Amino acid sequence: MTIHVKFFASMRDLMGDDQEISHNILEQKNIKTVDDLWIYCAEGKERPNNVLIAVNMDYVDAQYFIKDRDEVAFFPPVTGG
Amino acid sequence: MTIHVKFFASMRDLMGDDQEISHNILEQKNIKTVDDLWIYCAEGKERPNNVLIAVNMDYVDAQYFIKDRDEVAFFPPVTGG
Amino acid sequence: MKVIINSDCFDPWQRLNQFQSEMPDTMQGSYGATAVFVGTMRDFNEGDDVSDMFLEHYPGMTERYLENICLQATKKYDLLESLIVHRVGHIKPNDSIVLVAVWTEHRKQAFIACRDIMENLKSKAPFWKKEQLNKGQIRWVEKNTQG
Amino acid sequence: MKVIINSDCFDPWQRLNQFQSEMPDTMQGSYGATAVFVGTMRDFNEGDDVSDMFLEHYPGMTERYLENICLQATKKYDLLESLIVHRVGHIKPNDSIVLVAVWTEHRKQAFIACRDIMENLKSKAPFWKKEQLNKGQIRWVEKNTQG
Repeated sequence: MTIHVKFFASMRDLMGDDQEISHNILEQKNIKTVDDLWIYCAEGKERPNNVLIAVNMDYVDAQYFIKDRDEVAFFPPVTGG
Repeated sequence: MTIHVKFFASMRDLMGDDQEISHNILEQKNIKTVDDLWIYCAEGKERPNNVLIAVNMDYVDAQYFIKDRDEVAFFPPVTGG
Repeated sequence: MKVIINSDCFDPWQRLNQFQSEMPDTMQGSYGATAVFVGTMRDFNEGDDVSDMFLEHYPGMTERYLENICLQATKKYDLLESLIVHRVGHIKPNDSIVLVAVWTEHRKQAFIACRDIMENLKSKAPFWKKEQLNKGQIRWVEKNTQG
Repeated sequence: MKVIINSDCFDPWQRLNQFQSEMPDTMQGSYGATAVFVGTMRDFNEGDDVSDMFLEHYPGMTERYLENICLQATKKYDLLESLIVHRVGHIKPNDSIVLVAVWTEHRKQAFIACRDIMENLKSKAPFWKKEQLNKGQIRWVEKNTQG
């Protein structure tokens, strides 16, 4: 399946180059949840406690099951307004 | 003593012509409080329960002691804003 | 801190624009929050169509109370600036009646102060509304809506 | 109901003037209360002088969340109209960052709705502030002040 992954703000700084990338994930990799996806993308970097996750622009938690063509975003607490 | 009395809004309608008047009150009339003053001015009209009173532009209650040259105002609940 | 009693129609946004543009340079970059309330005359009140309003006030006492209300809020909520404009006299539906604006460092104080000033104004400042109904009747507004 | 993401500097009072003047005739005389909040960039944050800011957002999700927030508030508080303008990109001290405005029949709903929208925006809408300090350092703002 193809998952589009985005990182914003300090989360992008943390990930370096991988700020916005489409991953072709082979089914046998056993990536089911957002948490699995982080581990797959983050090359050993721990997921910060306060990271927020959106799938297709809606907030979800790390146990959310991803599916083909999902857009998954990781970002720090929002600071608008 | 001379007391300047003002009536506003529906209180002025109630009092008819006496909307803004200076009363020369003889000492022997025994007018001490705002309440006494109302009775003196109102020609038998009862003081409405919700009437507000200001002496020299500060809110007071009916038991307030008036003195020479005070400006006393009677008005209904305020409805600004 | 500024209090204005206005017998002419006023545009609240223009007033705010002007007030803010006349602020001293020291205000620039100091406030992070502005909270504003504008009260506008409706063409409908207590079940009746209203065509006209007369807003009476107690000259002298009105200004005094509005200034007091602003001063108290300034101390209590650390206001950097505040503005009250209140209309008096003959008013038509859709005219602005009152403008309250406060400037603070942070938003919480701005929200609370603006509302507090409005509630104090509504309960203390000597103004009285007299409505002319479409069906001809004239009546004093007896009390304000709950805040 | 209108949500605008703005990369240019904007004047909140001018926006309000324009938005209100473009309202349909049916709005005239229907609203008695307008509550407004404006957030402005300060030149000082968390003990440091700030010279510049960059406001990042998540295009698409930001608009979606602001529209949701407005929609929810419209239902919950019977809003007659609402407007959100939010700045993104490079910002200087004294620039407006956010404008929230609501129009209702009575004041209570306006005050509560405006504050509620701001708190929801602050906690949900995907924006991130990066500050440039006078002493050269660049840092992400870690969290918003308490509302």
